[in-house]
Amino acid sequence: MTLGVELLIIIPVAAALLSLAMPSGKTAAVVSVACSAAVILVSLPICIKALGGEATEYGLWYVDRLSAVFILVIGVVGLMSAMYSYGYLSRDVEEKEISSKDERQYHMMFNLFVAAMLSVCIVSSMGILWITIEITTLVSAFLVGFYRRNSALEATWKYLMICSVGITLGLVGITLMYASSSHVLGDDPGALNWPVLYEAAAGLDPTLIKMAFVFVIIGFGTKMGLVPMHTWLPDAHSQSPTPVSAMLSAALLNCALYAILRFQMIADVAVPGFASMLMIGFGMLSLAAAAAFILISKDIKRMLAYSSIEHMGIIAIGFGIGTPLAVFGALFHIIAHSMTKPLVFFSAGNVIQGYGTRDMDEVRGLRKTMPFTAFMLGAGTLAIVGLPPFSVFVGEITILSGAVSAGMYHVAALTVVFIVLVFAGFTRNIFKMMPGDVATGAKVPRGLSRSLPMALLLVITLLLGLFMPEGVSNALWSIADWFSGAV
Amino acid sequence: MFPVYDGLYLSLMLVPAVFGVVVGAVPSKHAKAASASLCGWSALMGALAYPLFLYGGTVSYTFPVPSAWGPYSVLMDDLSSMIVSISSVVFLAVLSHMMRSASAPRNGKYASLACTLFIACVLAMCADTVMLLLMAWETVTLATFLMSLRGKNGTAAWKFFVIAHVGGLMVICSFLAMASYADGQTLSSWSDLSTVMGVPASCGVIVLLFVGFGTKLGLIPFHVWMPDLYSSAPTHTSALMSTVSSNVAVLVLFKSVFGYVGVSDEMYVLAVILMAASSFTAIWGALESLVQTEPKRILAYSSMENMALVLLCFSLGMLFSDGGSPGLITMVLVAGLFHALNHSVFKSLMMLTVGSAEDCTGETAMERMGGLAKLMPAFSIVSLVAVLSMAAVPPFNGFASEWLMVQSLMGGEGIHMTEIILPLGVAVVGISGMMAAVSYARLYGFMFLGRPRSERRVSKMIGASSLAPMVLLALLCFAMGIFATDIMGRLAGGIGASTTIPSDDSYMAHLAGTLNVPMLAGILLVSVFAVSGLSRVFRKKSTRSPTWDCGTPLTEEMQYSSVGFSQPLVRVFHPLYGDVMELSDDESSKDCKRYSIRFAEPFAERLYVPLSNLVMKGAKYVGRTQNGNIQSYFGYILIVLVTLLVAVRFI
Amino acid sequence: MTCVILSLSQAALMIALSPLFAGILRKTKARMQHRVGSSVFQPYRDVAKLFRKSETVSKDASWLFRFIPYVCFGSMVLLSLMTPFVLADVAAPYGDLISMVYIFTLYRFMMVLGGLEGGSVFGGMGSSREMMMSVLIEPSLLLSLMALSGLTGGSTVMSDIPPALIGMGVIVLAPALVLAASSFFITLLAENARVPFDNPSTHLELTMVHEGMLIEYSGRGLGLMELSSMMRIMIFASMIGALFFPWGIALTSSPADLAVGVASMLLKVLMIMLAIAAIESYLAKYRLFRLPNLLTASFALSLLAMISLYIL
Amino acid sequence: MDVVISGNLIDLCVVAMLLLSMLAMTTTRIAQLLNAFAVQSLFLAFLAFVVADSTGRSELYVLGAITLAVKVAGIPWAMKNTAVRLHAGREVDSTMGIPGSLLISAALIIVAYLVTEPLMATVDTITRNCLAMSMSVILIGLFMMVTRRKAMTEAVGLLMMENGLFLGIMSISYGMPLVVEIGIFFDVLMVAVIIGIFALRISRAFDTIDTSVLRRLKE
Repeated sequence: MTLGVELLIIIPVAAALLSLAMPSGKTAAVVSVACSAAVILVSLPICIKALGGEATEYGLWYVDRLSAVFILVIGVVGLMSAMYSYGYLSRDVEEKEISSKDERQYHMMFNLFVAAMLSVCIVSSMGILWITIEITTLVSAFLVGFYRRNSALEATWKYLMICSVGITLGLVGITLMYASSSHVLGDDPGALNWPVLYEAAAGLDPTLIKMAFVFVIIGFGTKMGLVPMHTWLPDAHSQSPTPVSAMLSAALLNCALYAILRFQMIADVAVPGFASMLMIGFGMLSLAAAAAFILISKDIKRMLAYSSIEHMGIIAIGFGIGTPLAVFGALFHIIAHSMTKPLVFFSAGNVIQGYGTRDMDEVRGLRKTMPFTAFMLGAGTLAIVGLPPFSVFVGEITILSGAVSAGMYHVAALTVVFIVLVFAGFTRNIFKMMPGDVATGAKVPRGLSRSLPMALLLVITLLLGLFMPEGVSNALWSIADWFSGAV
Repeated sequence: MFPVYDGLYLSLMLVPAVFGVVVGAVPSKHAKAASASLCGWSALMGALAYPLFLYGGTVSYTFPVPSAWGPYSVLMDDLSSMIVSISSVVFLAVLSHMMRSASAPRNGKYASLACTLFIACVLAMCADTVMLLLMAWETVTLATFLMSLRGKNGTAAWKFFVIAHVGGLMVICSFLAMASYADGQTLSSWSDLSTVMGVPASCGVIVLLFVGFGTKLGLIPFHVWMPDLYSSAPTHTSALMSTVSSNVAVLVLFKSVFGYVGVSDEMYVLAVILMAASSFTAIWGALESLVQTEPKRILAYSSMENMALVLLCFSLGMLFSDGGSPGLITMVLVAGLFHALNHSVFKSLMMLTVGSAEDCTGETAMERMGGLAKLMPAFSIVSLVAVLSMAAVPPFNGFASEWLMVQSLMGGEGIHMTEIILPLGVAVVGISGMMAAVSYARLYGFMFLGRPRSERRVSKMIGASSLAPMVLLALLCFAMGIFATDIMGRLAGGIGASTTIPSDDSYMAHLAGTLNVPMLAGILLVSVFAVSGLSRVFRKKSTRSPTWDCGTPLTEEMQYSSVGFSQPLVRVFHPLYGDVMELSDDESSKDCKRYSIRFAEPFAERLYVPLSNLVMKGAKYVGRTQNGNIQSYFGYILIVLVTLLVAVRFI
Repeated sequence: MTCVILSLSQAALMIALSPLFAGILRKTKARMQHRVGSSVFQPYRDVAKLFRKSETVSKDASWLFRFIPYVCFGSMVLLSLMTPFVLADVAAPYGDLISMVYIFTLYRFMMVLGGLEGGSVFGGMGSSREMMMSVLIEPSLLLSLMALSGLTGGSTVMSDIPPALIGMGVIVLAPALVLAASSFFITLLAENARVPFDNPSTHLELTMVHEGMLIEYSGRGLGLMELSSMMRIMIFASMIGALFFPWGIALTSSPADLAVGVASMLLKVLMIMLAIAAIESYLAKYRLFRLPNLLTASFALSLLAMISLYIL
Repeated sequence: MDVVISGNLIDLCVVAMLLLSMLAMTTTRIAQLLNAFAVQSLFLAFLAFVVADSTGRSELYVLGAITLAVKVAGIPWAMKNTAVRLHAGREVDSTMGIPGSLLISAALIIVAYLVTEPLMATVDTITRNCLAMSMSVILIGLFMMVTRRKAMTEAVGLLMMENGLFLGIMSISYGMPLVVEIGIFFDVLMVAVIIGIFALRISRAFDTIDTSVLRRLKE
């Protein structure tokens, strides 16, 4: 039965065109919100079916359990960012920073971005997967450079160039993999389709796969923000409009991760242990460097970007460990991070618009100036650094637990050390902004379109941390078992 | 108990507090009162835990909603319910003092956080699944951190937060390690994992547990946050932090080390190391408390000292497991747990005392208080009880537990290789106990006795509503001293139930004949009141006159100063203090210089400052890689690519 | 019942005799210094006189100031009920070495608070010095008692110790016991403010410790404090006599035993007083900051006692 | 075509591409650089035709044709135009001297040979010898991006990397499925266009396309 996977692309693309045709920026924003909501609605039956263990596969499309998780995450993050964009951009329009036409263009690109990211998760061929990932870069480049300030242009330039280099290297990896699969499968046009590759994985040539995976992890790792290929990330995150930063951090990085995971699953069968080693290595490096960067950052959005690097590192470690427990933790951590990071970005966005600066040393008296934002920022900070009862805590300790029970004590110990450093830097920087008198001249942003997504995200991350319905847990476990080859 | 009632009891205890969390967040004038009363109700219910246990046995309940790691369940056994009860009473007292205290934050959020803390503490003490325990324990840290934020004390609170988080992660790791060996997440099914884990792994876990919980209890060198935070946080936060959350740490540490991991006789060396660490902590706490000038800082170091004694007892328990009789092990563990309980009662009383005194005088420095006993006799009596209990003076509770500590140290003779260690242990308990007593005498003497030491007069007297909870705690100090042997017996029973140490009553039976607090108290009281009664009957004239002044009128400042008071001891232990002599210009006169001595915490100056400098230096070094030059960024990619390719080729 | 009566009467005897021994001490000291000295009964007269006199209380002192003498006296009464004096096993249900140490702490603690009452500089100074000494005394006191209890099988009940030591015979005059006893003797001197730790007969501002704390007391309060301190030295002396060298103490309550017990105990206490007098005559008071050396020596002695207990 | 002849032709093309990469490293003028790139692309297109002819995979003709249109003609022409319009200057700014660049390029070629050597055995296409060459072209392209300062030269480096990549695709698998291949190609085109757009924006904003001014975002 076909469930209309195409709709996941058609709806946002249509919405993109529609939002360009809208009379005002605000109506375009409504279109974006409606589009994201529709995407979630459409994806639900597909994802539920996929999570139940039944993959959807026809034409170009392939949706299985793993993709379902990412589709849902992108859907939710997209919806929240669309809502937040409404208030955020109208404030920019009020302050004459951008025009109403810009706002419409923004929403067009926003919807295209959503479409591109969704398409990453639903295509079958690894070659097309590469194309879609490249498209996400191209579309988001316009969003990153949306404010045509010099610094934004600089960030976009770096983003484009570095990611293009990365993605080119990724394609080398795909080529090498294709070489080995066509060796086994002959001249099959489906030789790049993931299910086919996965079936044939055991027969693939180990040397080729090793080399392919090196290229893949460097190539897509650039996009995912693994150190030392992460260099574009803080620039792009800090210069783009806040809702876009949230999207980049909580959805786009996941897309690249998704691609790596697909390859890792193949590589794990073909060359057991090799991909894991690289994942742990890069994960640890990312975690370490992110910890250092967080300790010295002054710009709030750059700090959040480094925090994304940190979490991507933790997730990579989780998948690298590869036991069902660790993979379960990593999957959970993907969700947890994606539900928490936008919350922090949005509250940071309020601070930035309210105080007119991104420099954390210049922000004081947040608790009295913007009580709601301060509360959300505080809660989000506690959540993102991994304190209970928020979900990131559960993800982190599950991954740690995976490391410990796999006997990788050194991995666990190092992870803990860096988590502590991140914790120290992050909380110091954020809580320094809280006390003090009401800041004069701060223009407190208000509005339901800002507070609602923040409140929703807080509730989601809280509930995810506290409770997990058996259905969700079973679905995640089944992915974990499948991923780690335990089935 | 019947399952239905278990659930009912737990919901009667926890649900009001959950509502309290929500209610406190409502922006309303009555939010604080409403939230605090809900929390009070919960604490009242919590206080019933032990009576209910005696009536109906273990309370166990599984929450209807599961976590990511399976169900949340709660098991309130013998030991947990006893500690929950006492902690709840303490909580209740602190809470009711908070309602009227002038210095307590007025908004509802504080009460809301108190509710959170209560829930977290109770759940941590009776968690039966790993996830619940870890979550609750970390939430305790979180709630105390948020409760301690006040004004500009961000740095102190942050230090606490980071150090506690380090500890929290250590605890988490140790539990994860245990979980990887145990089958299942249910804590009550874990026992004697050391047989599965092997000695090195279980030693590692025990070290992690000691250090992890030690960060909260002030184990050296993780104690640096304590003085700053205690002195800058709201009184009630410090009170709850040093009592209730310490109880949680002690209980969970105890259960994990002696129940879940189980101690085996190969851990001799580890036990000695832990003993040394906790002894050093105890002496350090006592030493540093002598030079502090703020009552709350004294209390911080005193908490450190007391908790170190508890840890000392636990490490002795490990030591004794190598050849000691089960009775002896039980006794020393009872001493530790009992001391923790006692500490929570007398320390909360003392914290409230200090808080009330600060409210009344508006001063935070001991140097500027004084003469409160004459103004508020009832207050001074209650506080005297606290001070006497802390100084381990009979017949109050601190005496009973320190007595048991010394007794078990003395009784441990003849065990493998302990000839030198035990006497040193006795010396540690003796010297740190006495030093602590000195510093409490100083605390009480300079706060309550003598003439007021500043021109500022006491602005308001302590109210009955503030005094009432303190009276309750004072009575508890007395009662726990009088009924010490009974409580020890119950604790011994609890220890038998939650560990694998075989229960052995021989020592306890012997004890009942030796430690006879009621008898001591009786004789003491009879003789004191008989003599004072007699002297009332044969009353002589009594006149009031000024203190002998050698002919010069005495002013406020012409009294012995608190710094001078401890100076002889400081001189004796001089090499250990990190005191710095500073020479500065005197503002009042150009030609004069002013000498002052600053007591800097050496661990902060010599360990933490260099460490953080090192970390920041490293971070800046790493930060330089992000130099803004896109060419370098391409370079990183090229280098990584080539390196990995070559590595894959040749390895 | 006889036990209770005997116990009460031996405590009464101790209380009654303590001024006498204080008088003997003073008299001996005077004779050694070639003075005539006052009568051995002078302390009785002093105390009686103080009880009769009216009291002057500082304006700055609180209720605690008047209360402290009673507590100090009460704790000494309690201790004299606990200590074996003539008969070994009267105090069984509560007479415990560790409790004893802590009751001494109570006494000292109260006295120190008394010194701080009234806001007098002398009081503060006395308290401060007293506290320094007590910190240094405490470990050696505990350790010497630990050695004692270790020697007799680990019991800390006081009435268990004399029979155990006597049962072991003379071989028990082992190094451990001698070392522990000498350490204990040093703590006796320190605890009771004797030379070289303190000079009980001076009121020089810069040197006094014990007297400094009492400086604001007068009349009945002072009388009680003086009496308590005489009782304290008596208790210490009888601890040495009954616990470290118990030979002669009555193990049963037969009249013959009791007679021997009384005689031997009085003799032992007398010997100790003479020894103190001798020391006080031949030594000068140490400088305050030389005292730690002496107390460390005492600590070392008690530690040696512990070690020799196991090694020798 | 005869297999031997086609094999020789392929080898010739590949070697020429590598040589052009080296040549690009030595150029000091933008025009020369663009010419080198265009000629390299020309060889790539030719290679595609040869492979298509010898293996009978007709989709490779399409690919070759597109390469010819876009990379040989379109992009170099557009870039030359832009360079003139932007007064970008004729010099190629390099952070490293020519001898150094050449030495490192040579080292990269050796690395490429070393790492691809075990792969030779596993691939059984007639073009498999090209693998090392394509890897070299990729690495040199990346190295060019490391050493060159101007936005345009960086873009050329990227495009040369892609040439190497296409060479690799052909050398080990005769090309991917057509859908993928065409998609990839248009993607690359899009990248070029968008990079061009942003290069324009940058040159307007900063009055230069020297990327060394783009260094303000850093820690």
